[in-house]
Amino acid sequence: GESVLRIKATGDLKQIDPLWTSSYPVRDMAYLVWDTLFAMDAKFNVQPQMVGKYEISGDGKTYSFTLRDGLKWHDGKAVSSADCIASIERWLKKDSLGGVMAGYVDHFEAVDANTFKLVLKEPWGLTLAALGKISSYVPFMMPERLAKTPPDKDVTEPIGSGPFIMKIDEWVPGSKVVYVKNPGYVPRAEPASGMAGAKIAKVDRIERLHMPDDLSAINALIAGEIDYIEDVPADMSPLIQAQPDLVMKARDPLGRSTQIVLNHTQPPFNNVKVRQAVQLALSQKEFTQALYGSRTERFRICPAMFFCGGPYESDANSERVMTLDPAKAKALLKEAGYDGTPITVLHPSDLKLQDDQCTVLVQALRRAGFTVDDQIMDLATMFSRRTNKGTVKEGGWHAFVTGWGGVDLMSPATNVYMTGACDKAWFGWPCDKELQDLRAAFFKATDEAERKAIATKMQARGMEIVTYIPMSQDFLVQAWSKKLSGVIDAPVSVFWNVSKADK
Amino acid sequence: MIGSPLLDVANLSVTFGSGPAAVRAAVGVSFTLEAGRTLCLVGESGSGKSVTALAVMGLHGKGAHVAADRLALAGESLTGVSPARLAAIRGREISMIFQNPMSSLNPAFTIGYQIAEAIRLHEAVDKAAARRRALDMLEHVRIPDARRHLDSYPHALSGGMRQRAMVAMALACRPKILIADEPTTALDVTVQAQILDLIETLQREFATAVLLITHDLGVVAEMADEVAVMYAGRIVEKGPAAALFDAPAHPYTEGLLAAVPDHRSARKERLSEIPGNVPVVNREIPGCAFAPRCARARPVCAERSPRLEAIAAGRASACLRRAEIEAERAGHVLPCREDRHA
Amino acid sequence: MPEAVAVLEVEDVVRHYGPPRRPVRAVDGISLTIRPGETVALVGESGCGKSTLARVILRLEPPTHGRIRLDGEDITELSGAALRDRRRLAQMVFQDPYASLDPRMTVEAIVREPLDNYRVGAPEERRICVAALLRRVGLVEEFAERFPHELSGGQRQRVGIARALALQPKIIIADEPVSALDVSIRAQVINLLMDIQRELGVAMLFVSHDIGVVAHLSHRICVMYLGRMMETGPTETIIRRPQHPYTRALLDAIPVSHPSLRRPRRLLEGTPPSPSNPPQGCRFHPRCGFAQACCRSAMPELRSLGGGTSVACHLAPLADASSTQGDHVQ
Amino acid sequence: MAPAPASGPGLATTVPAPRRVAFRRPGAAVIAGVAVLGTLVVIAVVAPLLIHDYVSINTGARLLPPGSEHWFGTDHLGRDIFDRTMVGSRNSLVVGACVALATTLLGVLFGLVAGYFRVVDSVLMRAMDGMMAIPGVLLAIALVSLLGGGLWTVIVAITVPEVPRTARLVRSVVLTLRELPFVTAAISVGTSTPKILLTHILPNAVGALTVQATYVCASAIIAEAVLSFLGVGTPPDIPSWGNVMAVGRQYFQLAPWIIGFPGVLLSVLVLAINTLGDSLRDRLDPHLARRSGL
Amino acid sequence: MLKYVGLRLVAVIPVVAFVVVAVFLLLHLAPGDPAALIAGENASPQQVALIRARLHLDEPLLAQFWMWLAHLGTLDLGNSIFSNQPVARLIAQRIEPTLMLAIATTVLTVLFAVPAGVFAAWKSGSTLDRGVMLMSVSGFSIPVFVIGYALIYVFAIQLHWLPVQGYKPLAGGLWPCLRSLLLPSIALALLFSALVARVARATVLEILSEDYIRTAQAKGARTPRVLLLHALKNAGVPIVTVIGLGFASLIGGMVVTESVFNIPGMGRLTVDAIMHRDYPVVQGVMLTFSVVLIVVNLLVDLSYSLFDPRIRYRGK
Ligand SMILES: Nc1ncnc2c1ncn2[C@@H]1O[C@H](COP(=O)(O)OP(=O)(O)OP(=O)(O)O)[C@@H](O)[C@H]1O
Ligand SMILES: Nc1ncnc2c1ncn2[C@@H]1O[C@H](COP(=O)(O)OP(=O)(O)OP(=O)(O)O)[C@@H](O)[C@H]1O
Ligand SMILES: [Mg+2]
Ligand SMILES: [Mg+2]
Repeated sequence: GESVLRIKATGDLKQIDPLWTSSYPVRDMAYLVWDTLFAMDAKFNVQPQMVGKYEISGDGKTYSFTLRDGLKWHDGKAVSSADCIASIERWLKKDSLGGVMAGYVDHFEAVDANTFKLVLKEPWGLTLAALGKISSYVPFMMPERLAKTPPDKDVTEPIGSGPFIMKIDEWVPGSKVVYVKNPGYVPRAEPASGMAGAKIAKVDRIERLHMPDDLSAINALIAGEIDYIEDVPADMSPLIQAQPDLVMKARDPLGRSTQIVLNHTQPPFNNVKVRQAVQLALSQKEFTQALYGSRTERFRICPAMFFCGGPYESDANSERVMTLDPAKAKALLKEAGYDGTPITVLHPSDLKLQDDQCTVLVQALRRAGFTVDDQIMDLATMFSRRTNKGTVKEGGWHAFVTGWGGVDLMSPATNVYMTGACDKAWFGWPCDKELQDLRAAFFKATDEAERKAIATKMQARGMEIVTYIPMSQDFLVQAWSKKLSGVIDAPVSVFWNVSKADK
Repeated sequence: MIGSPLLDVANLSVTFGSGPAAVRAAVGVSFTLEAGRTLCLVGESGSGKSVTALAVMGLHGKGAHVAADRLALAGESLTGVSPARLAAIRGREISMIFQNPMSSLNPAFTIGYQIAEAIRLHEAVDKAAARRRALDMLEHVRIPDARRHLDSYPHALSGGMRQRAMVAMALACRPKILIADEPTTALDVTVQAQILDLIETLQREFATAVLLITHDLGVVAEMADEVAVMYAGRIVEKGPAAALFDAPAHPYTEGLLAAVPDHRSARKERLSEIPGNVPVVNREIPGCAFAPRCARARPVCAERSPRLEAIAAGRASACLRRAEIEAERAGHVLPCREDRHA
Repeated sequence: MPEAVAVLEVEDVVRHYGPPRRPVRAVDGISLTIRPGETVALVGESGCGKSTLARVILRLEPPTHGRIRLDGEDITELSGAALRDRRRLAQMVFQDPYASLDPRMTVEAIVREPLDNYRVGAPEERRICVAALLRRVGLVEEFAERFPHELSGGQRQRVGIARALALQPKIIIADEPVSALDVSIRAQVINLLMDIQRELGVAMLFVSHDIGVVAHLSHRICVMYLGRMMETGPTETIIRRPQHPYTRALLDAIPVSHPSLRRPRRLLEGTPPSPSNPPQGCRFHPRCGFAQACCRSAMPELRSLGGGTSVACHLAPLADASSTQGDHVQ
Repeated sequence: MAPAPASGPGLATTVPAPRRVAFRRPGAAVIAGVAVLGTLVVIAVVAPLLIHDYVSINTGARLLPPGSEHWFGTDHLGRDIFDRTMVGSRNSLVVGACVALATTLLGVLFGLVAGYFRVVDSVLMRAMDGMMAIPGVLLAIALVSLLGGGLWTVIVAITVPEVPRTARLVRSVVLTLRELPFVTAAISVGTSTPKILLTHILPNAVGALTVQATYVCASAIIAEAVLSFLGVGTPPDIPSWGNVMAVGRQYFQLAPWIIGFPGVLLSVLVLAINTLGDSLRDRLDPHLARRSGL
Repeated sequence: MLKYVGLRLVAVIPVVAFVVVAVFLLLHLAPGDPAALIAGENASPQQVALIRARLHLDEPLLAQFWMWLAHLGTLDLGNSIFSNQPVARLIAQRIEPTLMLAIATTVLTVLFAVPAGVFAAWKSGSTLDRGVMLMSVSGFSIPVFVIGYALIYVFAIQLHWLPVQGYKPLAGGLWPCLRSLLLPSIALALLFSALVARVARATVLEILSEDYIRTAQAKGARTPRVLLLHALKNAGVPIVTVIGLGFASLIGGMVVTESVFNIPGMGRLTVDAIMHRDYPVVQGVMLTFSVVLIVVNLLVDLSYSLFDPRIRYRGK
C-alpha cells in the first residue's frame, strides 16, 4: 500500500515562501518542494545540485552553469535558465549575504534553455558558497512567474522542482501539511550527503503534523501514531529510551546555540563595561544544566562566536564569557558607575525553552547586582518589542534571549551579530568601526587561511565589545521509529532518502 | 344511606422529623367515611388537614412518620401494602384533588393526556379509547368546547376550568372515594359555587364518597353530611353537620362560627375574635392545645389533655369543660342561630 | 357622612397594558369619590382590575387616561419629589403579609422607614413613634426587634397596618388585606381596621373579592367587573336590593351560613372573559341570565337610581322578588 | 414565564404560626469546608512570611522526587515544589478572591443599573451579550496579550469575561424582586430609588450573589491554571498552583509530583468553596438562589 | 415563530457589531506585531519593516478597520496574513472537529449528568446523593488538562484501547471518528457534567415538591414514571438553559483539550491566531464563535417550547 511518513516537527508551517521568512520550519519544508543549484554536503563542501556542470572563467569573474537534464517543475514545465536567473535575482534582494553578493554581480546571461552565465564585476571567492547556502534565506529555484513576485510580496504557490510535491488543498495551517512523492524527479547519481547528493523520495506521502503538546506527541510516537519527532525535550528522553523500537539521535552535528543579546543603544548597556559585566555574570554551565540537567550528550560548552565544530571556531578573548564571577561583575558595574537603572528583559512565556532561559538569565543578572525588570509577554510582543529602538519608556528594551542554528552562525558571512553597522546592524545595534572593517576584509579575502585569521580577530573584537554573549550549544535530538531507515545526518530536517517498513 | 365504612381511619398520627424538633402534624385522628357521603374536615391553616389526607393516600415522603391503628379502604388495610398495590389503588379506588388548580396540573402535558394517563395507568385500554374516555369526562365536568380543550395545556385554561379538569381526572376511573383538599380556596366565589355544585352532582351520579377538606365554614354548610373540626393536629369536634352548626360542642368550633362576618346582618359591629395565633405543633402540648386562646379555659385545661368523647348520636367533642359550658350557655343563643330563626 | 372635600376623587381612570392596538383593559373608565372617614369597598372577581386601580390611585403606575385628585390636589401629572410628597397622604396595606414586608428588615426598621423618608420628627423621636404605632396595632414592644419570618400572618398584617399609619395618611388603601388570613385571625384584623378607622377618622378604600367581609365594614360598595364599574351604592342598599344582575350573582354565590339554609344553587356560569378581548356591549352580557339584544350592542353607562346608588345596566331597576332570593331582602 | 397564580384566599403560602428558622447545626460538610478553607487561608497568609526563596533556581537539584529534603519534590529548574505550592496558595487565593470580588462589584453595579433603569438596560445588556458571545478563555488570552503578563493582568483578564454573567444574574434578580410587594410598599411609603436599590433589593440578592461569587471564585482559580497552561498565566516569580501545574504538565509521566501536589490542593479548595457556596445558598436565600439557576 | 426567529436574528446585529469592534480594538491595541513574527526569529529589522508595509500595518487603525469591514460587506473574511489562505477556508477546515467534539461532549454530559442529577434529587440527602454530587464537583475542580493526561496515560498508553491523539474526520466513518473523540469528550464532559448535574439535581428537587408531582402520584403513577416523565419534562428548561450557557465555557475547555489531544479544531486555531496576531483570522473566528453562540442560545430558547408549552414565540 501507500507508505505514509507522519512527522511531528517543531513549530508550525505558517507560510510557504522561504524568502519571506527566516523561520526554520519553512526552510526545512521548502527543501522538500524546491531544489537548489548548489548545496553543501555533510562536510560543508559545496556540491552542484540542480547544476549538472559548471565552469569558472580564468579571471574568476564569469560563472557558467548548465542544468541537469530532466529537471521539471511540479506543474510539468521544464526548468529553464530564465527561471533560475529570476530566482537568484529575487534572492539577491532578500538575503543579507545575497545583498553582499549583489554588490559583486554585474549581470546574468541566459545562454540557452539550460545554460546561463553569471558575470561578476570582480572575483568573489564566496560565490558558490552563497549559492549553496543551506540556511535561511536559501536560494531556492522557482519558476520564473513565481520568482518574479515582487520582493514585498510572498509566494503563495508551492511549485518547485524538488522530490516532493506539497498538496496545498490538504494544507490545514496550524495542524497538517501533506507532501506526496514527485514521480517526475530525477535524482543525482551520488549518494545523499548533507543537503547534497541524491534526493530520492522513498515514501509516497509525508504528513507533517503540528502538535502543540510535547507529551502528547511523545505518547503518539510510542503508540505508533506518528513515526518521527523532530525535537525531543531533554527531560523527556527517558520516555523514549524506555522504548526498544524507537531511535533517538541528533541529526545535525553542529546543533544550535543560545545567545544573550544586549541593546547597545540603551543606557547602561551603551557602556561597554556594563556589557562586559553581563559576560561575567552569566555561566554557560548554569544555562545548560537548567535546561538539560546532566544529559551531557545534549549540549556543549563553547567559547566560540563562530560556533564550535565550524570552520572558524576559536576561543579568542573568551575568558569573561567562560568564567562566572559575580563579584568581579559587581566591581565592574561599580567602576562603570551603574546606577541601578532597571534592566528590561523581554521574557516570552509561551515557549517553554525561552521561558526557562529568561528565568535563568534574570536570576543571574540579579545575582551580579543588576536591577532587573522581568517583563513577561508573549512571543509576538517580544518579536515586535525587540524591533523598537526607543528608550524603555517608549517601549524599548535591554536584553533578550534568542537562538540560531550553527549553519547560520558558523561563518562571518552569515553571522548577523558580527557587524558594527550601527542602525543597519541586527537587533542590539552594535556600532563599531573596527568590526566593520574586519568584516569587509573577510569578504575581500581570497584564501581560506586568511579568512580564518580575520575571523579570529573578529571574535576577539566581538567579545570585547560584546556584540552578543554566546551561551552553550545544544543538539536537537530527534526520535523516530525503527520502521524508518535512511534518515540522513544534516543540519536541516529533510526526509528524502527515508523509507518506512511495513511492520 | 347507611353502608359499611368505606374508609376507616383510627388513631392516625403523622410526625415529621424526630427528637425535640419533631412536628406532630396529626395526632390520634380517627374518622370513618361511608359510601356516597360527604365528610368535611375543617380547621385553620396548619391544623393538619392535608397531612391527614396525604396519609390516607400514602403520599407522604420519607420525612414523614405515619402510624395508625387502622387505615382501611373497604376492609383492605392500607398500612404496609406494597408500593405497587398502593399505586394500583391510587386513582382507581381513591382519588384526590388539590387546593391549587394552577399548580396541580402538570404544565408540560395537555389536559387530555393527563386524564387519559389516569385511565391508562389502571385500565388496559389503548390510546384512542383512553382519549375518548377523557373527552367524555371533560364533557361530564361541563367544560365548554371539550374537544378543543382536550389538547389545551393547563395554562390556557382559567382556574375554574382547571379545577374541573382535575375533577375529571380524579373521577376518570370512577373511584369509590374522592378526597378534595380545599378544592375551591383559590377560586372566586362564583366559580367556587360552580365547582361545589359539580362535585355534588358527580358524587350523586357515581355514588362516590367525598372527603372534603376546607377552612371555610360556608363550604361546610353547603356540602357536609358529617363534619370533623381539627385544631393543632387533632380532631376536636365531630358530628353531623346540622347538629354541629346548631350547637357547637367545642369552644373552638363556636369561636370559628362566630368569627365569620355575615353580610346579611349588615351591622358594623366588632366581630367576635379568637385571640392569639394558630400554634405550631412541634412539641407535645400539655393539656388542651386550644386552651391558651380559649375564653372558657380554666387552669385544668392547661394540665389535662382532653380526649375525643362521644356526646350524642354520632357526635363527639374533645373539651374538658363541655358539660359546664353546656350549662353556662343555657339560654344564651348563638348569633348564627338567632339569624336563622329571624 | 360629613360633607367635606373629598379625600380621593378618581375620574374616569383608564389603565391599559401592552400594545395600544390590542391592550389589556385592566381598568377601563372608573370614577370614584371617597370622603373623609368613609370606607368604600371595591369588590369583584379575580382579574377585574381592583389591584390595578389601587396602584393607579397611588400613582405607583400612571393612568392611561383620567384624573386622580388626592385631598383636592390633582396628582395625575406629578412625578419625582412632588409625587413623593403627596404620596404620604395615601398609604397602602397589601394582600400578602408575607411578600409585602422586606424579609431582611426588623419590624422596627419597616415601620420606621416612612418616618425616615419624610424626616418626621427627630431621629430619637421616631423610635418612640414606632413603639406607639406598634402598640396601636396591638403588638407589644418586643416585636420591634423581630424579623417578619418570626411573626404569624396576623402579626405581619398588623406591621403592614402600622407602616401605613406611620405617616398619618388621609386615606388608606387596603388591597385584600385579610384574604390571606385564617378565619380567626381575619376577624382580629377586620376589627383592628374598623377601630383605627373610627378612631382616626381616616378614609379607606377596601379592596376585596369577599362581599361578606365588605358588607361588614364598608359604608359604600363599588362592584367591578372586567375593568368597569357595574354598581355602586350604600352597603345596606347593595346587599339588600342589588340592582345589577352581576351583584346579585355575587351575592348568590356566597355559601350559606348553616346547613339548613341550603337551597338550589343559582350558578353564574362561565368565567370572566379576558380583559384583552372584552365582549361588545355590556361586559357582563355573556354570563347574564337577563341579557337582551340591547345588552349585546350597547355598553350601559353608570346611571343614578337615587339614594346614592348607581347601576350600569340597561335593565335596572330589576323587578325585585321575581329574581332574587328571599335572603337579600329580609 | 409562568403566569403567576392568582392570589386567592388561603393560599398555600399562609403558614400562620411564626416560622422561626430554627438554627440548624452546620453539617459535617460545612465544617469540613470551613476547616479546609481556613487552613488554606492561614497557609496563604503565613507561607510567604516563612518562605522567602521560592524563585531560586538550583540546577543541581532538578526533578527530585518528594523526600525529606524536598517534601513535594522539585521542578525542572530545581525549585522546591513545597515552597512554590505553599506560596502559590496565596496567589491562587488572591486570584480567586479578587476575581470573585471584582466580578461581584461590577456585576452588581451593572445589574442594578440595568435592572432598574430601562433606558440604560438595552444598551448595557447588548454590550454584555456581546461579551458573553466571545468565549471567556479566548477573551482572557486576548486581554493578557493586550496588558502583558502579571498577576493583576491575569485577574483582570479572568474578571472581564465573568462580569456579564453576574450582571445578568443580578439583573434578573432585580427584575424579580422589584415586582415583589415589599418593593411596591417601599415606593408607596416614599423611599427613593437609590435607597430601594441599596436597602431592599441588594440585601435580598445577597443569597444568589454569594452562590455566584463562590462559583466564580472556584472557576477563576481553575481559569488561572488554564491560562498558565496556555502560557499566558502568572509569571514564574509569582508562583501559583496554576503555573506550578502548567510547568509540570510535560512531566506528568516522569515527575507526577509537580502537577500532583498543587492539583490535589486545588481540587480540595474548589471542593471546599463549592460546598460552602451550596450550603450558603440553602441558608441565605434558598428561594432566589435556586430560581436564578447556577 | 418564524417572525420570532427573524426578530431575534435582527436583535443579534448590535451584539455582533459589539463583538466585531471590541475584538478589533482589543487585538490591534495589543502590543505585538505579526510582521515581526512572519519574518521569523532570525530576520533583520529591515525585513520586518518590509513585511509590515506589505500588510498595511503601518496605516491608521481606522483605515485598517474600514478595509476589513469593506471586505466583510462582500462576505469576505479576508486572508490569513501568515498562510495567505482565506479565513473562511481555515474556519471550514476547523469547524468539524470542534463541532463534533462539542456534540460528543454534550451527548455524554446529558447521558451522564441528567440521570445523575435526577437520581441524586430523588434520593436527596442520601449517601448516594452526596456521592454523585461530590463526583460532579470534583470533575469541575480538576483542570481539564490534568484529566486529559490521566485519561491518555490509562486508556491509550497503558491499556491501548484508544488512540493517544488526533482526530479522524467524519468522512472516514462514524466509528473511527467517535473513537478518536472518546477520550477528549470524556475529559470535557467531566467538567461540563459538574454544572449540569448540579442544576439538574436542584431543578428536579424543586419540581419534586410541586403539586403536580403529587397529582401524578395520586393518580397511581409509579416512581420511574413520575421522575422520568412528569419531573424531567418540567426540568427541561433550566437544564437546557445551563447546557446552553455551559456551551460558552465548553469552548474554553476545548481550547485546552484540543491541545492535549491534538485535535485540529477552532479553539487551537483561535489561540494560535491570537498569539500570532493573525488579525483577519482572529476576527473571523470570533465572529464565527459569536454567531455560533448566538445560534445556540436561539436554539436553546426555541427548545423551551418543547418542554414548556406556556412558552410560545411571537415577535415581541
Ligand atoms: N413535610 C413536612 N415537614 C414538616 N412539617 C410539615 C410538613 N408538611 C406539613 N407540615 C406541618 O404540619 C402541620 C399541618 O400541615 P397541613 O398541611 O396538614 O395543614 P393544613 O391544615 O392542610 O393547612 P392549610 O390550610 O394551610 O392547607 C403544619 O404545621 C405544617 O407546618
Ligand atoms: N403589569 C401588567 N401587565 C399586563 N397585564 C396586567 C398587568 N397587571 C395586571 N394585568 C392584568 O390586568 C387585569 C387586572 O388585574 P388586577 O391585578 O388589577 O386584578 P384584581 O382584580 O386585583 O385581581 P385579584 O383578585 O386576582 O387580585 C388582569 O387581567 C391582569 O392579568
Ligand atoms: Mg392543606
Ligand atoms: Mg388583586
